[in-house]
Amino acid sequence: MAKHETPLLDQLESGPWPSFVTDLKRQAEKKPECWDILGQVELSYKDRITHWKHGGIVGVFGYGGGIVGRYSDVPKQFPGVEHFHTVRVAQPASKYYSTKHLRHLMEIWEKHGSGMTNFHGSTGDIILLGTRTEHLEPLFWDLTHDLNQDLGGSGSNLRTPANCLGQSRCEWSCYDTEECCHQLTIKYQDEIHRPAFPYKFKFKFSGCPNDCVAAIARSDVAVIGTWKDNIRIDQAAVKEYIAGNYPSNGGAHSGRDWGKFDIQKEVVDLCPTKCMWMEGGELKIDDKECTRCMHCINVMPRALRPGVDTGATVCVGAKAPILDGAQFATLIVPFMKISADNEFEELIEFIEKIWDWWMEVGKNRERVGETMQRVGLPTFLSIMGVDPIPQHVKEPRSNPYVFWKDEEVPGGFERDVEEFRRRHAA
Amino acid sequence: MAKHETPLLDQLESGPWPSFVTDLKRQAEKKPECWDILGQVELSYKDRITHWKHGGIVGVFGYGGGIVGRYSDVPKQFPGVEHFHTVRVAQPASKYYSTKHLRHLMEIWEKHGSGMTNFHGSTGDIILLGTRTEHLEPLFWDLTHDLNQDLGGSGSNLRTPANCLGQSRCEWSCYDTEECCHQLTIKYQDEIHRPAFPYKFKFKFSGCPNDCVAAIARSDVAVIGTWKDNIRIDQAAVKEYIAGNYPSNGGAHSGRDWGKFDIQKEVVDLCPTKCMWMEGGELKIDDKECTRCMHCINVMPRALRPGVDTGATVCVGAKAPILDGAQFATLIVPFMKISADNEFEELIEFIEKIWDWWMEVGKNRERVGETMQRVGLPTFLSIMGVDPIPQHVKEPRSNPYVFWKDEEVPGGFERDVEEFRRRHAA
Amino acid sequence: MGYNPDKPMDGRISDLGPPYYEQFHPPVIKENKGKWLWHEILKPGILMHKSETGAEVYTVRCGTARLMSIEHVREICDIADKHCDGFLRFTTRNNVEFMVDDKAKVQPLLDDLASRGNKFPVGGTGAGITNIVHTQGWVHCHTPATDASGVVKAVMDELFDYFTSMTLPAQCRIALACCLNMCGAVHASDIAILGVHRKPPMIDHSRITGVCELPLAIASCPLGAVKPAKATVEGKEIKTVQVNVDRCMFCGNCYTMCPAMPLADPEGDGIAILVGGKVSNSRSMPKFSKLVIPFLPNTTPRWPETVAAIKKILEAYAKGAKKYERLGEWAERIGWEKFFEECEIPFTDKSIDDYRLAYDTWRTSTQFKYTSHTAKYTA
Amino acid sequence: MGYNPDKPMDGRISDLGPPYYEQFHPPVIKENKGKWLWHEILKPGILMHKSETGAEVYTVRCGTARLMSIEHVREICDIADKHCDGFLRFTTRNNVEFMVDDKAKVQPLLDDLASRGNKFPVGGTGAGITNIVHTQGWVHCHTPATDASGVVKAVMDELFDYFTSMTLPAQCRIALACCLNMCGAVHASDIAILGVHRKPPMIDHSRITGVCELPLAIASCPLGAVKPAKATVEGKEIKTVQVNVDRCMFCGNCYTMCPAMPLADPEGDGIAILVGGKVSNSRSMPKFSKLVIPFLPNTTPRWPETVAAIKKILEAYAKGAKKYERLGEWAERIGWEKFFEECEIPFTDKSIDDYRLAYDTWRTSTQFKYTSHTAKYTA
Ligand code: SRM
Ligand code: SRM
Ligand code: SRM
Ligand code: SRM
Ligand code: SF4
Ligand code: SF4
Ligand code: SF4
Ligand code: SF4
Ligand code: SF4
Ligand code: SF4
Ligand code: SF4
Ligand code: SF4
Repeated sequence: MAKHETPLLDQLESGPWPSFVTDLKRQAEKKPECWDILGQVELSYKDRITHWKHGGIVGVFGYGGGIVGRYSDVPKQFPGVEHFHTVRVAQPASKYYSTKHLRHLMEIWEKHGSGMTNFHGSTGDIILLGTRTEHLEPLFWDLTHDLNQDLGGSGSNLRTPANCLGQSRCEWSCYDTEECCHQLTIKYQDEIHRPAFPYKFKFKFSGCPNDCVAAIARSDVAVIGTWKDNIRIDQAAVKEYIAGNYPSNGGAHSGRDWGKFDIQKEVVDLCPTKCMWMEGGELKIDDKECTRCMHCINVMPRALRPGVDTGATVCVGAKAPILDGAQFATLIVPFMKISADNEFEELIEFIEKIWDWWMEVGKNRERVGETMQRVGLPTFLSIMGVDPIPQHVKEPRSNPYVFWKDEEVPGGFERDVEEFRRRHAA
Repeated sequence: MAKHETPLLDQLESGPWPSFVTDLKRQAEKKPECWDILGQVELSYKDRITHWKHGGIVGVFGYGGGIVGRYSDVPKQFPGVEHFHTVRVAQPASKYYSTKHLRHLMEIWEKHGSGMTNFHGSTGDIILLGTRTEHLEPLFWDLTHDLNQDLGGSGSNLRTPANCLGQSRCEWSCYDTEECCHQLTIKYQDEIHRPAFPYKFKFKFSGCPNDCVAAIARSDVAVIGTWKDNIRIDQAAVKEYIAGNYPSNGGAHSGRDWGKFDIQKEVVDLCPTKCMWMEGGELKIDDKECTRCMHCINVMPRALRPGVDTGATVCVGAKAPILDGAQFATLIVPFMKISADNEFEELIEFIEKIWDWWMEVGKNRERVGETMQRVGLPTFLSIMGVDPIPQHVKEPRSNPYVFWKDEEVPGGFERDVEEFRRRHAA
Repeated sequence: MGYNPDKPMDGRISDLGPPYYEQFHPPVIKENKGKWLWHEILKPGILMHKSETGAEVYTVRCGTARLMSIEHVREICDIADKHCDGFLRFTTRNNVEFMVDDKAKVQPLLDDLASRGNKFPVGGTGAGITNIVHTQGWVHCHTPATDASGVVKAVMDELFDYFTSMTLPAQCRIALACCLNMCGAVHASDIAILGVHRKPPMIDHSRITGVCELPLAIASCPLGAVKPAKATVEGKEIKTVQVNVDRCMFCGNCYTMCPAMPLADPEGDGIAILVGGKVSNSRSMPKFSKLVIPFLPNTTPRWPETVAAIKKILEAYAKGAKKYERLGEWAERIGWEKFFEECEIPFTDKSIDDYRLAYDTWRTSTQFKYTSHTAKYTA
Repeated sequence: MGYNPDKPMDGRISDLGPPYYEQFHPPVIKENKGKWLWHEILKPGILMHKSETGAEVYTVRCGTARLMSIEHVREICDIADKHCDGFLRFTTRNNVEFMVDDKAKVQPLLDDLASRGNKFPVGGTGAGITNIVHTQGWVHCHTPATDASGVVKAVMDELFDYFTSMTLPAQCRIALACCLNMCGAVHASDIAILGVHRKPPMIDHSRITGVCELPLAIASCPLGAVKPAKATVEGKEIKTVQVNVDRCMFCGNCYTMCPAMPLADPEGDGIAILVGGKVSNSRSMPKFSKLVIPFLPNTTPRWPETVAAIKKILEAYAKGAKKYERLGEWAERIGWEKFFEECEIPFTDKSIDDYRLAYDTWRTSTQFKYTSHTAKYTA
């Protein structure tokens, strides 16, 4: 029976979408603290304001991240959520699970927590939602000993990396996103668990420019698959598309009658670089003009495939708007081999070069994208030892305010004004 | 005979383009000070540096503008250019002249100056290039008394307005640019001649969005003709274009074989809004989607014409890059009637509203476009009493940093933290 | 055994990282990794991937509330045990995916899912709406300006048919963040629901000394609106801060740095709607979402204003856009003035940028379309 | 009569403004104003405008050096008197236009012009090069980093055939400004020639006290590189300024405000090339010119490096662009990386913006073309 009346939340039980309220109530049967979750959230619905206190520094010994402390600001009314810390548990790459593993995790959480979770947090962690301080160490013990699993990141750390499912189930993945994500996560356990950075730092790995893990929008280093050779074309399949035998866009538009497939309008004309054309019933691509946007491949997955000489474009500096406004990650390395064979050596070297610099010059709470803005892209490139190329920008600068360096200008900056005056009366 | 050797400049006498060196030498026959111009410029070519001193405040009595003072920094070598002030003479609208008038002006200048001119200065004035301080008043006397002509602007003044030739010789002009330019110039003589502004201020008037006086790039108030009804189509003429009987773009491309005119490729497909199509041999335009870019009209001047319900779009705030980077003028009034019938009343009211505000808040040497940037476009609009419309921007803001005002938020900004704490334990 | 509080360091294990993913691959995935040839969405929520080995994997995607109980996770496991050899996965947008290696196994799985009420809606693929990426809201966070789970539930109930169908011009990604920190890709979503504060922080002078480092609080404000000040607390003069409310844009960064500066307020807080963002590089480059509705109130429990606004935008988009055109691509093609007109959203000065890169968004051209907004000029 | 220096205010006239334009209209212009129907460019430099009255005006456009003598102006008047009823006009780009009201009068006019050597080249219309808008340079200004008239002469000599023909994909507008003040539309030109300084100002301590207001000099620097300082001049300590040279971007604004801070230098000064700007609203909105060559030396008297660079850009454009495509539209269509490749311009970090709105120019996408610049990544 309900411990608190929740007339407002109850209204969220109807409707076709899964109801977290119904779910909470169900869990409350076994985990009475869920009544207090319901009760406090109901109060928030009534007051239209949060009832959680600001922050709270808790954690497990030796780690600077992985737990987000949280306390109720109405603990007397809802003692079950007086402490309500979340635990960020490192998710396996691509977020596949065996039921055995999941059930085990749920068992541990049943023992130590509120009974509620998030699958998953926005960064990618498994979020175990709400526990008391005294449960943290035992929970951590069980997690590591019984489940072989660890906490994820929080604080001014490397955050838990994430990836699109890549080659595991996608035909377009230009490198092994899950292997890369896993290996780098393992390599950087120390950076994930012990704050040493000016602020948070995130990696995300997408297998192709569709970017299904939104790397370019959300990660300080975004590794996005691409290729350097030509799009593979199966002309027979092209004909099937034209004939209407294969559904456009893998069937993604099948819910509406968009008329007969028109390769000219739907593929050729929508190519952003206009580097495709039809010739004698065959689809032609001038690959050196292609920017590998994926559109044509998306529309005709059975006819077109990325090239075979694959790697990734590496972009740096994405972040949410606090403080200077949101940033997408900026293209820094146009093409990089991403391979387990050399243990992702190039990428690792690249990342560590960023860190070495940013840990030195980054201000407190300054994301690397902001540091880049502060010093300017040319300076960042030179620090990274990356030659400036036009691919780094959408367009060249339109203001004339170039910083020349003393050594670049014949004769240097030092001049003698008196000598000048002898030739130019004042 | 040459007073100075000019081996470097002499090399600019050959070649098909008119040579200012040859011209200077010719003038030097009658005006020996031209030898000193040649001599000093030759020295600059040798030294690769200017030989003019910084500034020099000279002028005619009662005016704060119109003369730019200039002195040589090597006066002993080139006494003829020791003083070398320029005189900015207000040009007639559209820059038509009678030879009678021009000859008269030349006579005056022969009497008082170096013999060299610019037709015209970048702002639009006639520039009389180089005279001595003692000549300024006599020259001004002759100009006003004999020629009925005045000086233009310089300094922190309204600068000499300028216009495209408009209805005088162009079929596209949506208002009478020369009349408007002239009337406003006359009205604001005081603002042109006596500095009262934080910095310079410029008007330019173009008859249509082709903007042949580059108003949007160079003027604090750019008045650019447009229309609000439909493009006039002469379908018979459209057919002539298709048949190849009329040259595309008024013959502007006739120097090269671009192949047969293709209305689809050259007009319909290049329309930025894609609001045109061919139907039964006729050209159709969905005018409410048209942004009046002029392209189709430019390409088929005998078939298409601007509408008949005409006026202007008024944009504010263009400037060169010093200091914050260049600015184009920003659309503020989408459509304004520009008519001599009501003495350009609406425009005048608009301009004076800007001035009233800018003269109060503009910082020293701050162009109005910079003031707009400093206070923000929303504030500028509210000061101007202009309702914000989506036409003011290319796109809505992408950051979430909205400034709300106290009175916009129920309950206002004032709150009681103690009352808050009673509901939210700290 | 287990944790022994008396000897906390004994037998301690750390820095294990996540378990190796491969052990969680269903057999058909493990065997065909890197060999996939093409895919097809058979029905909304049902994907088929074909391997060069001839193998096929059928994926059934189900919506979740993301906020889920142990019981619910166990139910997911039950389903996976019954139909999928004990494997499953979650997507990057918090849907759960059940995979089977044979077409024949799909229908029984679907039947099972359908039998469980509204818990496992099948959909979220192709040209439709998928799950709303969202954050904590009033369920867990200290800085929200709105709730997360409740708003998502209300919106998804209304848009449910778009989840279970593929009738939109393109995929349309909705995201919610409960404050300007934007935990998620709200800044790059087709439709973004953003919790916003509208009142400047209060200063809790009686607590500030204990809980804040004043220099950090002062430095935290991007607009320099937080200034050093003095106040009298219980008769004693203390060092504290004050806020120049005219310069405050309610970003909440000061509160993040200093608990004694709370912003949240029932009347002040609510939701802004941003639209037109995208992440993929398909056709056009990634785009930021743009603010089109500056404020809608927190009308609990179902946020009817927010739901209606989103529905309206979505329907205008569905009607106006061309096949493959993302919402932002549509708005740019027709022009933002037309976007506001088509969606019947009143335009306000709040949509005009006045932050750091504002100038680049001003319209420096005579190119525009006449709309209702210009009616008074053309009357 | 005339000016009497003893009684300067006697009979003084002021604020007359310019003479009324109408008196200068040739008859055919006056009669047909507002009645023009269409135009045609009959040959390069020769325009015909047709009026609804049936009247026609034939305009012959001639290049000028802009910097012209009284003698030259009188020669222009002679021509106009002979052929054009004593009227003429100048264009917004410093060409002179002779108008006649009958086709039969065109050829005699052309013959006359041709007889005068290189003084009156006919052209500057349509899809070609017209006169280079430019500024004073070493002929009159105190802040130039290059000359104006000489560079223009050298460039126009080389591009002359483009002035007298209409073979380009679209009009291509070249402008020159001799310093960053950019007196002209250099910031919005297809090709812009810009004088640039590259050495920080010297401080003339011995003169600064007399000629500068120090606070204004300090405030003038957009980057705060000018700081108060002290110096010893003839044994006396004076207040002066110093420049943090690492923060100086050579804009020259301090020199504009303070004559004791000269920048110009024979080695430091030279020319930057910017391209891709446009003013018209035709097809695309107005665009700023973009810096593609940061520096070319002042090789007097004919600036061969500058001339060659412009020629190369122009030829690549002429070859690559489509009919009607302005230079900037072409560069955007093919991508700036291709622009640099096609024009064989080495790319340097100087083309990467690091000023106030820089972020908006960074490439935040995976979309790019492989070019020679990426060769080392794909080797
Ligand atoms: C739990 C989670 C939201 C969720 O419901 O999923 C979350 C929750 C918080 N985020 Fe976040 N962020 C979460 C993913 C993100 C993401 C998305 C991502 O990582 O891909 C972003 C945007 C990307 C980025 O990093 O820019 C994000 C951008 C922020 C920011 C703004 C950072 C910025 O540079 O602009 C803050 C503010 C801060 O750091 O002080 C923040 C701060 C916070 C804090 C710690 C609140 C605070 O003021 O310190 C939140 C704790 C909430 C709580 O009570 O548990 N969170 N946060 C996500 C982490 C779960 C996980 O580990 O999987
Ligand atoms: C003569 C002229 C160039 C020419 O050769 O044609 C000219 C010459 C000077 N300009 Fe200019 N400007 C001239 C048109 C322009 C234009 C073009 C226009 O008006 O359409 C611009 C760009 C548009 C604009 O106003 O932004 C222009 C933008 C500047 C600037 C930068 C202003 C800014 O806000 O960024 C300065 C610097 C200043 O004011 O201190 C400047 C300053 C100067 C000064 C006064 C030099 C100075 O540092 O004080 C030059 C005097 C040169 C001399 O020795 O005679 N001049 N100046 C033009 C005026 C002639 C005329 O009246 O017709
Ligand atoms: C399962 C998942 C990856 C994962 O590791 O979990 C995934 C899987 C696929 N994505 Fe994705 N995408 C997934 C999140 C994303 C995201 C990230 C996001 O939304 O946060 C994006 C970027 C969104 C954006 O641009 O704002 C994304 C942008 C795409 C696109 C680009 C579409 C476009 O035109 O812009 C494609 C191509 C397409 O659909 O034609 C694509 C295509 C695909 C394909 C067809 C790839 C394949 O061949 O298997 C997969 C099935 C598509 C479908 O469901 O319709 N996927 N996809 C993610 C499912 C999320 C969900 O539950 O709904
Ligand atoms: C005479 C003049 C106006 C004046 O008051 O003096 C003028 C006259 C004409 N312009 Fe212009 N334009 C004149 C400067 C301009 C400028 C200003 C500038 O260059 O500084 C521009 C803006 C340049 C820019 O966009 O950067 C300009 C952009 C145009 C355009 C737009 C072309 C485009 O596609 O972007 C057209 C339409 C066309 O050519 O198709 C046009 C068209 C015309 C027409 C055809 C208008 C007409 O029907 O009579 C005139 C003859 C064009 C020709 O010469 O090919 N005019 N025209 C100016 C001649 C300058 C010169 O001597 O060369
Ligand atoms: S990002 Fe590319 S490779 Fe990864 S899942 Fe999406 S479409 Fe497949
Ligand atoms: S991937 Fe994109 S750019 Fe390349 S051919 Fe296909 S549609 Fe064109
Ligand atoms: S701006 Fe328009 S009206 Fe004026 S001359 Fe140019 S084309 Fe004609
Ligand atoms: S004026 Fe421009 S936008 Fe309008 S129909 Fe013509 S080409 Fe299209
Ligand atoms: S968006 Fe803001 S309120 Fe929501 S979880 Fe993130 S930090 Fe908390
Ligand atoms: S909310 Fe943001 S803008 Fe307002 S005072 Fe705090 S930090 Fe400054
Ligand atoms: S551009 Fe600079 S140097 Fe040239 S005239 Fe203008 S102010 Fe003088
Ligand atoms: S040249 Fe410009 S940047 Fe350099 S010190 Fe002077 S004002 Fe500052």
